[in-house]
Amino acid sequence: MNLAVSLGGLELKNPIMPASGCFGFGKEFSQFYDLNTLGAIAIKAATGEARYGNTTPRVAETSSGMLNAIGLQNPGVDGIIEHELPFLENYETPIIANIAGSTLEEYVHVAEKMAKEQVIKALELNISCPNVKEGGVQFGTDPQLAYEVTSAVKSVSSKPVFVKLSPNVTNVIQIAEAVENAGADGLAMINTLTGMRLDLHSRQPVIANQTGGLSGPAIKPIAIRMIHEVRKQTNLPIIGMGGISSAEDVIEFLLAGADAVAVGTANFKDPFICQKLINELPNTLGNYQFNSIQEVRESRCHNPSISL
Amino acid sequence: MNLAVSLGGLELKNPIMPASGCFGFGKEFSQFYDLNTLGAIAIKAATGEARYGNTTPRVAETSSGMLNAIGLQNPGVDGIIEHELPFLENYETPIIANIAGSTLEEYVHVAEKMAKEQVIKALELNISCPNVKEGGVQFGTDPQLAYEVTSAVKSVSSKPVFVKLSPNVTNVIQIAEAVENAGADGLAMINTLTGMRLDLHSRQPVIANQTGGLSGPAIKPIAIRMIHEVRKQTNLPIIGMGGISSAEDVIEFLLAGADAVAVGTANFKDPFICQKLINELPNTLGNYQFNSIQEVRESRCHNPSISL
Amino acid sequence: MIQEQMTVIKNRLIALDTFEMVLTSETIPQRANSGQFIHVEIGEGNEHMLRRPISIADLDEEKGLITIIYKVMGEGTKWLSKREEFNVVNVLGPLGNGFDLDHHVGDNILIVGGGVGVPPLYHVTKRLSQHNNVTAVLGFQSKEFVFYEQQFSQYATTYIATDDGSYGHSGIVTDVINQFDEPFTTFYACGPNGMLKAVQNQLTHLEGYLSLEERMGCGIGACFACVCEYRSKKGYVKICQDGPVLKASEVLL
Amino acid sequence: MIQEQMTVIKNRLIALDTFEMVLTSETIPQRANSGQFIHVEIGEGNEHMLRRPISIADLDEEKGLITIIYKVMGEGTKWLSKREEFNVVNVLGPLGNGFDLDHHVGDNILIVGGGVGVPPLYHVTKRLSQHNNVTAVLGFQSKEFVFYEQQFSQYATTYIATDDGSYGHSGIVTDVINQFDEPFTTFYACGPNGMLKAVQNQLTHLEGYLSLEERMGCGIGACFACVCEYRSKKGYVKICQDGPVLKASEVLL
Ligand SMILES: Cc1cc2nc3c(=O)[nH]c(=O)nc-3n(C[C@H](O)[C@H](O)[C@H](O)COP(=O)(O)OP(=O)(O)OC[C@H]3O[C@@H](n4cnc5c(N)ncnc54)[C@H](O)[C@@H]3O)c2cc1C
Ligand SMILES: Cc1cc2nc3c(=O)[nH]c(=O)nc-3n(C[C@H](O)[C@H](O)[C@H](O)COP(=O)(O)OP(=O)(O)OC[C@H]3O[C@@H](n4cnc5c(N)ncnc54)[C@H](O)[C@@H]3O)c2cc1C
Ligand SMILES: Cc1cc2nc3c(=O)[nH]c(=O)nc-3n(C[C@H](O)[C@H](O)[C@H](O)COP(=O)(O)O)c2cc1C
Ligand SMILES: Cc1cc2nc3c(=O)[nH]c(=O)nc-3n(C[C@H](O)[C@H](O)[C@H](O)COP(=O)(O)O)c2cc1C
Ligand code: FES
Ligand code: FES
Repeated sequence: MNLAVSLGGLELKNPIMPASGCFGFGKEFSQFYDLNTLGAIAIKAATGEARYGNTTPRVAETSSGMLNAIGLQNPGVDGIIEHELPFLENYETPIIANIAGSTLEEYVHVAEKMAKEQVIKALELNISCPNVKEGGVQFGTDPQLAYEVTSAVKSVSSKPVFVKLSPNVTNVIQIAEAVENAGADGLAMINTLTGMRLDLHSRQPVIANQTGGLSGPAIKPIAIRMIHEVRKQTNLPIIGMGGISSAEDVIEFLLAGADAVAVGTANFKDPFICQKLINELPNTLGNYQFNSIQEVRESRCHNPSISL
Repeated sequence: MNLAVSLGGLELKNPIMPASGCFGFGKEFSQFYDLNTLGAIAIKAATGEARYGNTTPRVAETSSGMLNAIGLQNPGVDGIIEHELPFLENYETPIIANIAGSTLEEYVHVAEKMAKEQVIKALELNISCPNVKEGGVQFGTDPQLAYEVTSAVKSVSSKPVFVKLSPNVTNVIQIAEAVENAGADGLAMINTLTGMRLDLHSRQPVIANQTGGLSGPAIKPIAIRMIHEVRKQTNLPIIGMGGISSAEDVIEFLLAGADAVAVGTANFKDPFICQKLINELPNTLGNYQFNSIQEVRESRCHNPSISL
Repeated sequence: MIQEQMTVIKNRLIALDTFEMVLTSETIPQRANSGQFIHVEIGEGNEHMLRRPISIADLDEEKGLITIIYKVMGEGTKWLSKREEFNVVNVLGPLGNGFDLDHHVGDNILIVGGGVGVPPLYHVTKRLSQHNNVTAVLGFQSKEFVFYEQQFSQYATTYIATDDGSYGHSGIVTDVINQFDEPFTTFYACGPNGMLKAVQNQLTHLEGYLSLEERMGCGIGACFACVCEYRSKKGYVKICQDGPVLKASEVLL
Repeated sequence: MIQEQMTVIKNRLIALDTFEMVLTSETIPQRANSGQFIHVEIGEGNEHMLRRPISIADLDEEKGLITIIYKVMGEGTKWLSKREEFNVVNVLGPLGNGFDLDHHVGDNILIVGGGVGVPPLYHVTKRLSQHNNVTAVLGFQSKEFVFYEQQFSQYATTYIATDDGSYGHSGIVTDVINQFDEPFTTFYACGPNGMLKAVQNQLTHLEGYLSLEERMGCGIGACFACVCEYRSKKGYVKICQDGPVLKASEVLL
């Protein structure tokens, strides 16, 4: 079965990619399988300067999920370009650069540099990281700021720009509309929900940063709902994510309105998961009487062009 | 160990109660254990007239949680007063009436009638039901409307009014502040998060209402985070809920800032859960070196009177 | 109704994807009525917050055993299918009302079952056959799914129908019923909604009973998840508490 | 590193809350180095999304076995403690770097372990003892928690300390170390951070190694969950990949 999907300007041989922050810059997972099998790779967030992230502990387990507050640790855009991208040039899989920042200027600076790299095929604008005070989350919860950062980044990027939306909002459609108006080429949704766990022995938050981002199967119903909501309003390509761990989940996201999907937390439970999903997808589609990815898209009950 | 807690004007012999909507009007669970053992009982939402609720299916399972879209089915405030409250008069456990409506007038009407009933010891204003178009959710996401409905209900109720907050908002503190300013005697948090599941065979939402409210352990980290956030800003009593299924969870909620807790979804897995938690709480407190509920409250790292 | 840790005595495949499980129970065999169901906890830990409703297919009061028959549909029934002898399963039951069978003596009774709607009818058939003449019509998708034909044959004149004609009569249960000209006193039916609707329409002249299915939360009448429309009581019939057995003439499917 | 379904051969209580588990492994015994760890999947289904890191305590290359020793702390280790013979556990490993031991010949080596930090040091001690003189100081909370004293004694002069004095020396490991006047060449330590800090401060004159613990996500270096501060590389040392064994002089605890 042909699994290829087209996300606006971005062509993927299949709709499955690892989610940003859960796959580093690919090197570690290349020990497990050939990265060329992946539809794309969303690499760890890049900021203007190197960041050292939050104090540890940075992760905690929750029921069917986890909290993380890594705090955007990364070697900075120049460090990534110099030390991490060369390895990825060995692969033909499109690389999506995740862009973070504290200020509009930082976003623009990082985006501009990344967009110039040949190996980078699209940008994912992370306006939704809940784990650092200066992490851009304000850009993801205010439609006006979301508009501004998106259009500023668009103006410096020749590559498609996907804006990654925060689920920690009253009205996700509003933000989606704002970034679409600003020229976004696509959406990525959802980032993590802000959560917390307390340790009863220490009586303190388990995560040093106090709060962390909730991800994993626990949040899947929220992701499906938000993608479904946004798909009613827009024809923009959507990279769906939030709790995917099976080929059935992939189809559920496609049916909800996603055009491709990203897998985050599940990589920690099973480092082979992305490859496994790619292998299982054709048969699983068949089990539900789908003959192609396109058929899944067409059986959405609510494509905007059809019903709304 | 003395487990009694005081929630403003409401005295409970222990901090554990079943959550509204998960315990009907108590009768069914009275077959399992003596309802007098409970700290309180939050009964199913009441509306002005009888409501027949949504089409079925109304529930779906999700990882460590569930979706529900009952749609506020209930016999109406008069029906409840006539047919359901008399049974509850056999018990000394304080009954909390959950009040819902589509309009401000309906809230006021239901609250006024309920507050007059002797067996009702407090009201819980449900401004956060995500499952009916006219379910009052707009009152829970807009601070101004939340203010208005709370002060209107306060003006007709001689009983303490707890306002039940929606987690489907960008800024829960804002809503908490609004209802506090409107005179709320306490808060209940959190209600369910709006979610969705799609059935791959039918290609339709599993729940007839399309979306449903996500509850259960999956959402616990979000509940803990929101209670922790709100506790930093207010001294109002908080009834905490969202995924509680163990005595450790109860203590985690108390530590986050709750003064009592409600248990919802877990009643479906184990109908004895509330009684079990009440029995286990003293030993579990002891395991973590707490000698009383008060000690848990005092070891919060962020009581507003102390740190903020 | 009670919560009990039941020990698995047997769990065997009896047809494609279909298992028969025998469980020890201290109280249910004595208390349960044909047509009632149990609510089964799934898995360890908190991944599965909802129990699964499964009908009681048979009871053995003497040995303290109950039998359930279930088809593997999703995660819950898959988990059940992996239980082995001596594993323990947490069960709530017996739940719901049952079939009221005691007043039948010398009657001509029609039993109509479809797929996983067949199990609750087994005990009904067994009991009714003591003092009545019972005819059972059981429908399945295809030959591989057929189960309990022999067991039913001990107590009732039994007809099997398969949708694809791979076994027994070709077609659906109503096709078989059409061919009868016996005058039945009543009927008891359980199966997919489509089948129940067809039976309801076909047998309007009889006062009969349907056993319904719906997704459940509590299983005991407290959460309003499992309602069904009922002619005489708008929107207020709960399948878990007022059902699963309801009067055919009252149910709006 | 590889993902393997390992069969439980043994899982027995060896001290209060402490279990020794032996697992079959086709590849790890040949590849692993002392000090490396495995990352163990917990439970069925999706309730537990994070694996649990557990050190390799011993290897048997011939029989294809590895031994781990773990203390029941929370849900994951509780689940592990309930595995029985022939159950299967999904393991990722061997992970992290190990202790570089090969250059030691005729050295005087100090091993310092605390609680569940003791296990990885067992294989280290066994290997070092072949060509060196090894002294092991093992600290536990109290008598009931002591394990592997005999096993260590086969390979090293072994001292046990308990915090409450209920067994061996009363006090903490550094109290015992204070009493030595042998000139050690190096030391290898693993245990709670408090202990490691004390050892680090006490033995500044020696070039030694610490094995660290931190909450982990991926366990392979991809998620930046498990970093530790390192004098020469600010913020960039990952315990799962660059550690868990790190130079004592470099680590900022
Ligand atoms: C009163 C009653 C008696 C039943 N008796 C039997 C029986 O004897 N044998 C048998 O094989 N099946 C029976 N069923 C159907 C059985 O409950 C479902 O097949 C089962 O719950 C599916 O669970 P799952 O986890 O395998 O599937 P999933 O689809 O993974 O289940 C997901 C959720 O949906 C619910 N669900 C899915 N299908 C149904 C359904 N048809 N009815 C109710 N809930 C459903 C599940 O309980 C669970 O909460 C009965 C249902 C009811 C209501
Ligand atoms: C490299 C390394 C080697 C280890 N070797 C051993 C060993 O040989 N024997 C042993 O008993 N323990 C060892 N530990 C500690 C062990 O990983 C934890 O005790 C275990 O993860 C607790 O899991 P739990 O589910 O029982 O506890 P919970 O507290 O329920 O765990 C919740 C989460 O926190 C994590 N966590 C809790 N405590 C720790 C900890 N101390 N270190 C890392 N993660 C933690 C868990 O992995 C899990 O993700 C090691 C840790 C590391 C990092
Ligand atoms: C450990 C960890 C680190 C993450 N880092 C990033 C990041 O750097 N940038 C980003 O946009 N999202 C980041 N995310 C969010 C994921 O990309 C994804 O949106 C989210 O985890 C939901 O998907 P999942 O449930 O499959 O994990 C991170 C998630 C985790 C668990
Ligand atoms: C089936 C069901 C019905 C509910 N009905 C109501 C309701 O009528 N009024 C209300 O305020 N909350 C209602 N809730 C929300 C719960 O009271 C509670 O806030 C929520 O489920 C979170 O707690 P939990 O995770 O313990 O279930 C309902 C929840 C469920 C699962
Ligand atoms: S399942 Fe709760 S009322 Fe029927
Ligand atoms: S656990 Fe992911 S980098 Fe160490």
